[in-house]
Amino acid sequence: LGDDFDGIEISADDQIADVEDVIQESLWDAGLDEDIEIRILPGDFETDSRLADYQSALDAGRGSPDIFMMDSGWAMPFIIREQVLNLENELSDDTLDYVKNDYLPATVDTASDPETGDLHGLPFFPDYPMMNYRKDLVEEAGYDPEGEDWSTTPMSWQEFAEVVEDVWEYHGGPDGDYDYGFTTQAQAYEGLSCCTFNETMTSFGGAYFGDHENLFGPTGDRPVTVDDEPMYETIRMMRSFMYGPDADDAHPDYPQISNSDLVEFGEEEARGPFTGGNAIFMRNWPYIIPIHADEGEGEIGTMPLPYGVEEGESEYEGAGGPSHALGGWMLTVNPNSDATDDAVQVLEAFANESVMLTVFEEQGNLPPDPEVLANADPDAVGAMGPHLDTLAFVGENSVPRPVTDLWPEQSSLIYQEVHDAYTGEKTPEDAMADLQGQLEDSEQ
Amino acid sequence: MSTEDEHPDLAAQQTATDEPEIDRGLIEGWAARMISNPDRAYKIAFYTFTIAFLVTTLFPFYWLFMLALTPSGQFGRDSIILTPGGFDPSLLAEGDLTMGTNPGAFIDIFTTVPFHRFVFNSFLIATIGTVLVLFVASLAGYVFGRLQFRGKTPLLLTVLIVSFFPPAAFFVPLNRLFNRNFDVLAPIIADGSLYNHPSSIIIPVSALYLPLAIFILMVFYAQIPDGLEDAARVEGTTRLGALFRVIVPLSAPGVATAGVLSFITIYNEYFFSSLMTDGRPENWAPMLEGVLRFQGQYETLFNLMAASSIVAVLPIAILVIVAQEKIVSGLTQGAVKE
Amino acid sequence: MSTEQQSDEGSRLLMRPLNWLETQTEAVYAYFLLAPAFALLGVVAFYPLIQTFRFSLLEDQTAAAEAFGGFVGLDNYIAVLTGNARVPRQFIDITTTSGFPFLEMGSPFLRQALFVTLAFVIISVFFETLIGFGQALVLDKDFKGNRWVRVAVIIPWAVPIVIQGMIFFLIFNPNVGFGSDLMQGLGLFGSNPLANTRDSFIIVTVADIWKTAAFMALLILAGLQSIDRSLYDVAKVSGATPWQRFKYITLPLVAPALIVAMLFRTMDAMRIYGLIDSSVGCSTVPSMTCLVIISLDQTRRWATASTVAFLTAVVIALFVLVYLIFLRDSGGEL
Amino acid sequence: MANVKLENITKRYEDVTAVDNMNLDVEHGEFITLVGPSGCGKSTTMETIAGLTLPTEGTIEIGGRDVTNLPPKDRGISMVFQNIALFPHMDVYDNISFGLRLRKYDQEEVDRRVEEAADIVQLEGMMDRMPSEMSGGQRQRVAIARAIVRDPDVFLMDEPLANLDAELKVHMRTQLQRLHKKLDTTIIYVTHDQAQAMTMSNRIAVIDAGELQQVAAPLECYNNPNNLFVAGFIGSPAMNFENGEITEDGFTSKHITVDFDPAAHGVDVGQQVTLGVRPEDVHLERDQSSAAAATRTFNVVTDVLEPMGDELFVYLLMARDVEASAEGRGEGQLLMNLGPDEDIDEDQDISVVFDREKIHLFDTNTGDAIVHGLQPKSVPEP
Amino acid sequence: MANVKLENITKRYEDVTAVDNMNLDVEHGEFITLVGPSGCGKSTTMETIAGLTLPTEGTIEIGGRDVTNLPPKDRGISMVFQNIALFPHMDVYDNISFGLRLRKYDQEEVDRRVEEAADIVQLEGMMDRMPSEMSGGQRQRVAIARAIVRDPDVFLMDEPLANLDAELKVHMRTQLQRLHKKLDTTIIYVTHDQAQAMTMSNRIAVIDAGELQQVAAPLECYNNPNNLFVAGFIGSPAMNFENGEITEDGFTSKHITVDFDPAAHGVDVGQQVTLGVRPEDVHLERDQSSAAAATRTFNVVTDVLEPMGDELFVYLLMARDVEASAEGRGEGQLLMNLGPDEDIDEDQDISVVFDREKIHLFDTNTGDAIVHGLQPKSVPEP
Ligand SMILES: Nc1ncnc2c1ncn2[C@@H]1O[C@H](COP(=O)(O)OP(=O)(O)OP(=O)(O)O)[C@@H](O)[C@H]1O
Ligand SMILES: Nc1ncnc2c1ncn2[C@@H]1O[C@H](COP(=O)(O)OP(=O)(O)OP(=O)(O)O)[C@@H](O)[C@H]1O
Ligand SMILES: [Mg+2]
Ligand SMILES: [Mg+2]
Repeated sequence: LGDDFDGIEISADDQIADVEDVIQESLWDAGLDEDIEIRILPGDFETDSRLADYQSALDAGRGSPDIFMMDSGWAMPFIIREQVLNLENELSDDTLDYVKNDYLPATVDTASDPETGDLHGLPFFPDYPMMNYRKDLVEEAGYDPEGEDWSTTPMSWQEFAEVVEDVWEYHGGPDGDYDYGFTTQAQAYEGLSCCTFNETMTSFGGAYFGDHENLFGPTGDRPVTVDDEPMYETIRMMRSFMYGPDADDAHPDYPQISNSDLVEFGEEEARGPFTGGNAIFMRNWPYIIPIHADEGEGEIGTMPLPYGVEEGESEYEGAGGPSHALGGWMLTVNPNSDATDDAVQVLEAFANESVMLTVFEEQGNLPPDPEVLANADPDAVGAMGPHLDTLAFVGENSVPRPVTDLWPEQSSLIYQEVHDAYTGEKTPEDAMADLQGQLEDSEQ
Repeated sequence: MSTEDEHPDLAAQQTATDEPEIDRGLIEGWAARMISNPDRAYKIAFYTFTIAFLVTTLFPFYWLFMLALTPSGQFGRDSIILTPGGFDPSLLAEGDLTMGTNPGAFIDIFTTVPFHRFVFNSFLIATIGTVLVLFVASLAGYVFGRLQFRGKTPLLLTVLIVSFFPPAAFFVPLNRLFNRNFDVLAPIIADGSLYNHPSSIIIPVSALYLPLAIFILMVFYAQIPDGLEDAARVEGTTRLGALFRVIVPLSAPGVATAGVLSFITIYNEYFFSSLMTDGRPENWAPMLEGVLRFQGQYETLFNLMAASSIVAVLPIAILVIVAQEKIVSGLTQGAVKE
Repeated sequence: MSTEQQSDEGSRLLMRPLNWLETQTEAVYAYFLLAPAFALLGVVAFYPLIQTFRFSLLEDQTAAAEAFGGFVGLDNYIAVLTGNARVPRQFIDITTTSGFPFLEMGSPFLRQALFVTLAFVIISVFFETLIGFGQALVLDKDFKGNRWVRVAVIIPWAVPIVIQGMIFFLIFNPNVGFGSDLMQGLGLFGSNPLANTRDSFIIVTVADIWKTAAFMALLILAGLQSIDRSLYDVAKVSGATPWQRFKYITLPLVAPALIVAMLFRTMDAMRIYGLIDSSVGCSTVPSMTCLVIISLDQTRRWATASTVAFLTAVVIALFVLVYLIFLRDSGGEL
Repeated sequence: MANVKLENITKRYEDVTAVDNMNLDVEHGEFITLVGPSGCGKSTTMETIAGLTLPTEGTIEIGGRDVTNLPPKDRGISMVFQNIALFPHMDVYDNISFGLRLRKYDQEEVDRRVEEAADIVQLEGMMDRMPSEMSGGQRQRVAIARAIVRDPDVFLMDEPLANLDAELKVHMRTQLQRLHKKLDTTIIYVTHDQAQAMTMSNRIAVIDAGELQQVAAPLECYNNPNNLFVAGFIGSPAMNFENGEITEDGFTSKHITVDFDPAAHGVDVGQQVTLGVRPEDVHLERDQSSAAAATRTFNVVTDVLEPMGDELFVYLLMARDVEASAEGRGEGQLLMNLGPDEDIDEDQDISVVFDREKIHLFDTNTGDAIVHGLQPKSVPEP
Repeated sequence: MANVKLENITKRYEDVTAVDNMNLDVEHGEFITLVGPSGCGKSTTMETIAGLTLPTEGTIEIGGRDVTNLPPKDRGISMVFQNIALFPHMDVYDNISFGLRLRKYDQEEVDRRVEEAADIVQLEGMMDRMPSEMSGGQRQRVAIARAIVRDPDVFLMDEPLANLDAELKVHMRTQLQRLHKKLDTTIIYVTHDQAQAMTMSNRIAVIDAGELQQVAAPLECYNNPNNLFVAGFIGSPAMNFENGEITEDGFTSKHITVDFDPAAHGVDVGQQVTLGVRPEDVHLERDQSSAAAATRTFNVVTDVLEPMGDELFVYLLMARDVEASAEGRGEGQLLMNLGPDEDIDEDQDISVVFDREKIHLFDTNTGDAIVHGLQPKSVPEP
C-alpha cells in the first residue's frame, strides 16, 4: 500500500491540508513549474508534538517531508544547528530581497541565523494577539468604541481595567450573566512565557534579557533581567485581576475583572466563555474571529493590547508601550530531501502576494508582508474584514519571543515560576529571584 | 460437579416468606432479616458493589457521550453534568428531535477526516501485533513456565528489564534505526526504510509489550497439570504441538487476557506510531492520530474528539465481548486426578 | 516400524526441525524457543538500551546538529541526582542542612519527580489492586447480565490515555466540567485544582485508578478462572467459610497472576507520563518520565533524557526486587 | 445422633437423570456402601448429601435436621473425593490439617491428629512433599487422611481405596473399620471393590441408573438378591443366568432342565423365568457331595480356564455347538469356580451339577426375584 | 517386532530413587504387568518407557531401537494414565480421536475407529459430553478408548480399570485381552487388582521400592515366590507367615512345629526361617483330605469371620493368649479361607492342618525363598 507520490511534501497542519488544492492552484498561478505538485501533510496536532516529530525526522536524516512548517517559537534551534537548509544561496535574489525588505521584520528575524543573518526559513504567516471585546455589551454600558477609536488606540492597563470593571459591573458583575469580565491565558505553558507574560511585562518596560537586540542571543553573553520591578508589577496586576486588589501580593490599584480560573486557561479555555457569551473581554489570537462569526454570541470588537508604561519609558531598548507577542509560522526546507531544488521553487512561489491573499482568505492566516494586509479588500476577506486596522496596528507593535537554542528549557522555567507567582505559591519577588538564578544557570 | 449455584436463593425465599413483618418498622425488619439471614445480606452487598463499580466505571463514559452531543458553541456556557451542553427538552415540542444537542458529531468525524480508515489501520496493526506477541510470548512463556534449565532466572530478569525503561528511552536509537535505509528491504518496502510502514509500529510496540505477555502466559502455562501435556505427547504431538493444542487452549483465560491487553495497548499506541508515520491514513497512521486531528493548534473540537473516542472504543468493546467467553472459561476443572 | 500413517512429504520436511528439537536437552530446547523473543527484544530493546546508556555518558549539545558532545562519564548522573540538571523540575532536590533532620527539600515534595512518582505508585497500585480484586470477584460470579457488567468494567482500560486525560481534564475544567465545583463544594479541593499540585496529583491518581483497576481486574479474573473448582468443593466440605475459601484457596492460587499484575502495574505506574501530560500537565505533577520526555522533546537534552531514563530504571529495579521475592515465596516460577 | 435420611431425592442434569427419586435411611453409626455400575449416580448422591450439589427435588436430613439448604460446612460431614482433589499449593501436612486449621485447633492438637492420620494411611515422613511429587496411591492416601483427621458425624468416601495395592487396601479397610467403631460415626462409602463392600458394610445400597435396587446386608444381597440386576451385579465373577420357561416339571431351557414343583414355588406354568446360579454353586459331578442338594447332572464342555492362584475359574459351554461369546458370558455359557489345583483342561467333556438350594429364579420380564433356593422335591427322583 | 528392553534404568528424584537399576526384557506381543506397593515406582517406570521422563541412567530399547532420547511420539506407544488426564476442553469424541487427527487420518477412518473404541469401552452415545460432565468411571473409559483407538506397537496402561465396577472390569479385561491378541501388540500394564494381574498377564513383574523382585508367569509368582516380599505381596488375602527356627526335626516356632528333614530341604539347623502358607492351604481338620499332604493338626481359636459371599475368611489365633492385633495379621495370627456355607462361629476352638506341599520356607534375614513345598517325610510319622 505504499504510495509513490513524487512531488513535494509539506508537513503542515490539518487545516492547511484541507485547502491543499486551492494552495496548489495559487502556487501554479504564481508561477510554480506545473510539473511540481505539492502535497500537504496534516502533521501533528500540537506544536510540541510537531517539534518532537521534526526533531526526530531531522535527527534520523529522513528525507521526507521536503518542507516543514515550523513554529517561529521553536524554529530557531534548528536554524542555529544548521539542520534546515540555508536559503541564502538557494532562493533567487528577487525573493531574498522581497523577504528581507518587505516582510514584517520580526518574522524575518525569527527565520534567520542570528550570527550570520542568513535566511533559513520563509515566513509563512505571522500571528499576533488582539484584545477582543463584546462590542454590544460595551455599548450597552455606555461606551463608544468606534467613536473613541479603540481599534487603533491602545489604552493603559489601568484604563483598560477600569473600563472592564465598569462594563462588567453594568452587566451584573461576577454574580451577573457574565462570569468573566476579562479572560486571558495564564496556564503554566509555553504561551505564558512566550506570549501573555512576555507582552504584558514588556508593556510594563520589562525584558527577559535586557535590550531587545539580545532576544536571539548570544546566549551566555547577555544579562538576565527578570528579577525586576516591571515583572513584579505585571504579576501583581494579574493577581488583582484574578483575586482582587486585597489579595496577597495583589496590586491595590487594579480592580478584580476576572477570577482565578485564568491560571488554568490556555487559548481555548479563554475562548470558550467568550464565544459562549460568558465573558466580555478577551486577549486572544485572530483565529477566534471566524469562529466567533460562526457560532459566537453578540458582536465582536477588537483593539490593541493595553500597555503598562509609555514607549521609551523602559530601561531596556525596545520595551515599554503596547506589545503584542509575535507568533507565526515559517517554511523551511529539509536538507535531506532528494528534491531540495523543487522545494526551494515552492518557497519562491509562496513569496507571492496572491498566494498570501489566498491563504488569508481561506484560512484567516495573516500575510507576512504587511502591505498585502494593508491593500486587502475588507469585503473579500470575510470575517477578518472589520479587524484589518487593528491587525495592522498590532503587527507594527509586535515583540518577538526570545528564541535561542536554550529557549525551550528557559521557557518552561519561566512559565513555572510565573505561574507559581500567579497562583500565590510564591511571592513575586521570590519567584523572580528564583527565576533569575535558574536563567543565569542555563545561560552558562 | 457443583457450581456456585449455592442455596442462598432457596434459603432466602423461605425465610423471607415466613418472617412476620406486620409489626416491625421497615428498616428494623430489614436489619433483622439481614442478621437472621447472612446470605441475603451477602447478596445485597454483592449487588451494591456491582452497581457501585458500574457507576464509577461508566460515568466518565456517559459524560464523554454527553460531551460528544454538545454542540461546539456550547462549551463553557454551562458545565456538562448529566445532560449535554445546550440540552433543552422544551425544544422537542418545537419539533427539534435533537433537543439542542448535536448527534451530528458522530457523522462529522467521518466526513471531516476519514476516521474509519484510521480505525481500520489501528485495528489491523493491533491484530497483527497481537498475534505476533501471543506467538512469541507463548514460546517464551512456555519455556519460563514449564521448563527447568540453567540460566532461567537471569534470562527472565533480562526480559523484565525492558519494562524498567520509559518507552522514550528507546526512542532515539530506534528512530535512527528505523529511518535508516536498508538496501535489503528496498525490494519489499518502497524506499527501503520502515518509515510509514506498519511494521515500524508493530515491531517496537510488540517488543515493548512482550515482557508483560511473557509473564502472564508464564504464570498460566505453569498451572496446567503436567499430566495433560504428557498425554498429548504420548498421543503424538511434539512438545510444541502440546503447547498449542493443549496448554494454550487450557490457559484460555490467561491467553485471552494477554491477547486483549496486548490488542488494546497496540490499538491505542501513539508514541511510536506518531513518529513512525507521517500522519496520513494511507500511510498507516493510527486511530489516535485521527482523534487528535480534532485538536488543532488553538481550537479543540472536544465534541468531535469525544465522539471519535467513543467510536474508537467500540471495536475494543466488541473484542472484549467476544474474548470474554475465553477469559471466563474455567476449563481445567477435574482435568486430572490429584 | 510404526504402523501409523505417515503425514505427507511437505509437513514431514516441516517436522524435521521440530523433531530435531524434541531430542535436544531441556536447555537447548529452552534456548531455541526463547530465540524469537530475544531476537525481537534484542533489536527493539537491548540494542537501543545500550545506545541510550552510551548517550547518558556523553555531553548534551543543544546548539549543533549532533545532539551529543564528548564523553563526560557520570557527570549527567551527578547533575540529575544533585538537583542541578537542566530540567524545569528536578529528579530529586534535597539539600543537606546542619540542623535536624539534616535534609531539606530543595523544592516541594510533589515537585520532585522521584517523590511524586513514588507517592503516585504506592497510592494508585494499592487502590487499583483492591478495586481490581473486588471487580474480579464480582465478575467471576455467575449472575444475569454478568457479561455486560464484564464489558463495562473492562472498558475504561480500552480508552486511549490521551482521551482519558482529556476526560479528566475537561471534568475539572472550570468552563466545561463540574468536577471543580463539586470538589470545592465538598471542601476537598481548592479553587483551581488543575493548577494546584496537590489537587492535580489527586486527579491524576484517581484517573489512573479509574482506568487501570480494569487491568488488574482482568488479570485477576483470568487467575480466578484458572482455579480448579473442585478444590472449592473440598474446602467447603472441610468447613471453610467463604472468607476462608478466599484466604486459603483463592488467594494463594491466584497469587502468581496477582503478583504479575501488580508487578507490571507498578512498573507502568512508575513510568506514568501520558495521563499527566494530557490532563494536568507535567509542570504541575512532574513524574520521572515527564522529565525524560521534556528533555527529549522540548529541550533536546538527550543525554539528560537518557540519564533520567536510566535512573528511572534503577528505581523500578529496586521495587521489582521486592516483587520477585514475593513471587518466589508465592510459589511462582522463578 | 447422625442418621442420614434421603427423601425422594432426584438430581437431573440437562439430559441425564443422575439420581432418580431416591429414599434412603442410614442409621446412626451405620456403615453403608453404595454400589452400582459406572455412571449410575453414586458420586452424585454423595455430592447431594455433602451439599455440593442441590438436589432437583427432595430433602435431606442429617441427625434429624433438615439440611437440604445448609452449606456443606454446617452439615458435619467430611468427604474423600473420587477425583482426590488435593490442594496443589499445599504440602501433605497442610493438605491434611486444612480442616483443623480452619477450625482453629491449637497447634499441638493439630500436630497430634495429623500424625495419627498420617500413621493410619502410612504416610509418615512425607509431610512436606507437594502433591505433584507423589505417586497416585500416595495422593489418594493424603486425601483419606484429610477426611479422617477431623471427627465429623458423617463420613462420605467415594472410592477411597481405588489406587491402593492389595495389601494396603486390606490395611486401610481394617483401619477404616476401627475408626468407624472408635468414632461411632456414620459412614457412607462408594466402592467398586466387592471385597470392600462385602466386608466393611453393615448394609449395601445397590443403585442402577439412579434408582435404588436393594438396600440390605451384604450377604442378604448376595444370597437373596431382589432382582436380576442385583443378582448380576453383586458377586464377582457374576452369577450365571439361563433364560427358560416353567413347565409342569419345573424349569426348561434350551440346554438344561431343573425339576421342581411350580406351584410350591409360586410360578405359573408357561411363565418366562431366568434361572440364576453362582459360579461357586456349580460343582463337578464327582464333588456333588459338597452341594447341599444337587440337581441332575449336566454334560458340558470346558472352554477357557482362568487360574487365579487361589482359585480357578472355568468357563463352560453347555453344549458343543454353543458359540463362545467373547463379550462376557452369553446364552449357554456357564462359569464355575474350582480349587486352584483341580486337574482340568480346556475343551474337555465334564459333568456338573448345581446346588438346588442356591438356585434363584427371576421373572424374566420384570426382573424381580421369585424364589431363592429350590425346595426339596415333593416326589423323590427316581 | 516391538519388544521393550530396559537396561539399568534408574530414576532419581531429589530425595527418592523411584526406579533403581531396573533390567526388564519384554518380548514382542507379551502382556506384562507391573505390580508393587503404592509408590514403588510403577508409574515412573511407565513414564520412562513412554519418554515422558528421562531416566537418570540406563537405556531403553523398543523394537530393537534405542529410544532413550526419542520423544514420546516417535516411540510407537500409547498410554492410559493413572490420573486419567483427559483434555478438559475437548468432548469425548475429540479426546478419543486426538491422536488420529494429529496423524491426519481421513475423517471416515477416524469415525470408524472412534466408534469401535467407544463400543469396546461401552461409551456409545456419549460422544459429545465434556469430561466435566462425566462420572469417574466414564472418564476412565474415555482414557482407555483414547489409548486403544490407535494401533501402536506398545500399550502402556497404568491402572486403567481402577474406577470401574466389577462387571465392567471383567468386560474390559476380556476386551483388552482380545485386543492384545488381535493387534499382536506388547502391553505393559500396571494394576493393583490381583485378579487382573493373574488373569491377563503372561508375566508379572513385582517391584518393591524401585527394585525388581521377580519377573515370572503369574502362577509361578504365586506358587514359587522368589522371596518374602513377593510371597506376601502376591495373593489376596496375603500369605500367612510364621517366624521360627530350624531344628533337627524341622521347623519350630512359638506356636507350631512342622517336621521335615532339614538337610533334604537345604536348610541348616539353627537357621532363622519364616514359614509361609496361603489361607487356602490351611484346611479344617475334618477336610484334611483336600490337602495333598496334611501336616499335623494345630489347635487354634477362631477370631473374626469375614463372609464374602462366595467364600468365608476366618481369622485364627494360634493360641488363646495371642493378642489379636488389629493391624493386619501379627505374630501368631493366621487366616484361612473356607467355603461360604461352612458352619463356624467366632471364638470357637477348632483344629486345622496345613498342606505340606504348599508350605514355603524363607530365610528370615535375607528374605530369599529356600523351599516351596515340603518333601514327603523320609521317616513316616507314627
Ligand atoms: N516429581 C516427583 N518428585 C519427587 N518424587 C516423586 C515425583 N514423582 C514421584 N515421586 C516419588 O517416586 C516414587 C515412585 O512414584 P510412582 O509414581 O512411580 O509410584 P507408583 O508405583 O506408581 O505408585 P502408585 O501405585 O501409588 O501409583 C514415590 O515415592 C513418589 O513419591
Ligand atoms: N455435571 C454434569 N453434567 C451432566 N451430566 C453429569 C454431570 N455430572 C455427572 N453427570 C452424569 O450423571 C450420571 C451419574 O454420575 P455419577 O458421577 O454420580 O456416577 P457414579 O455412579 O459416581 O459413576 P462412577 O462409578 O463412574 O464414578 C452419569 O451418567 C454422568 O455422566
Ligand atoms: Mg463416581
Ligand atoms: Mg502410579
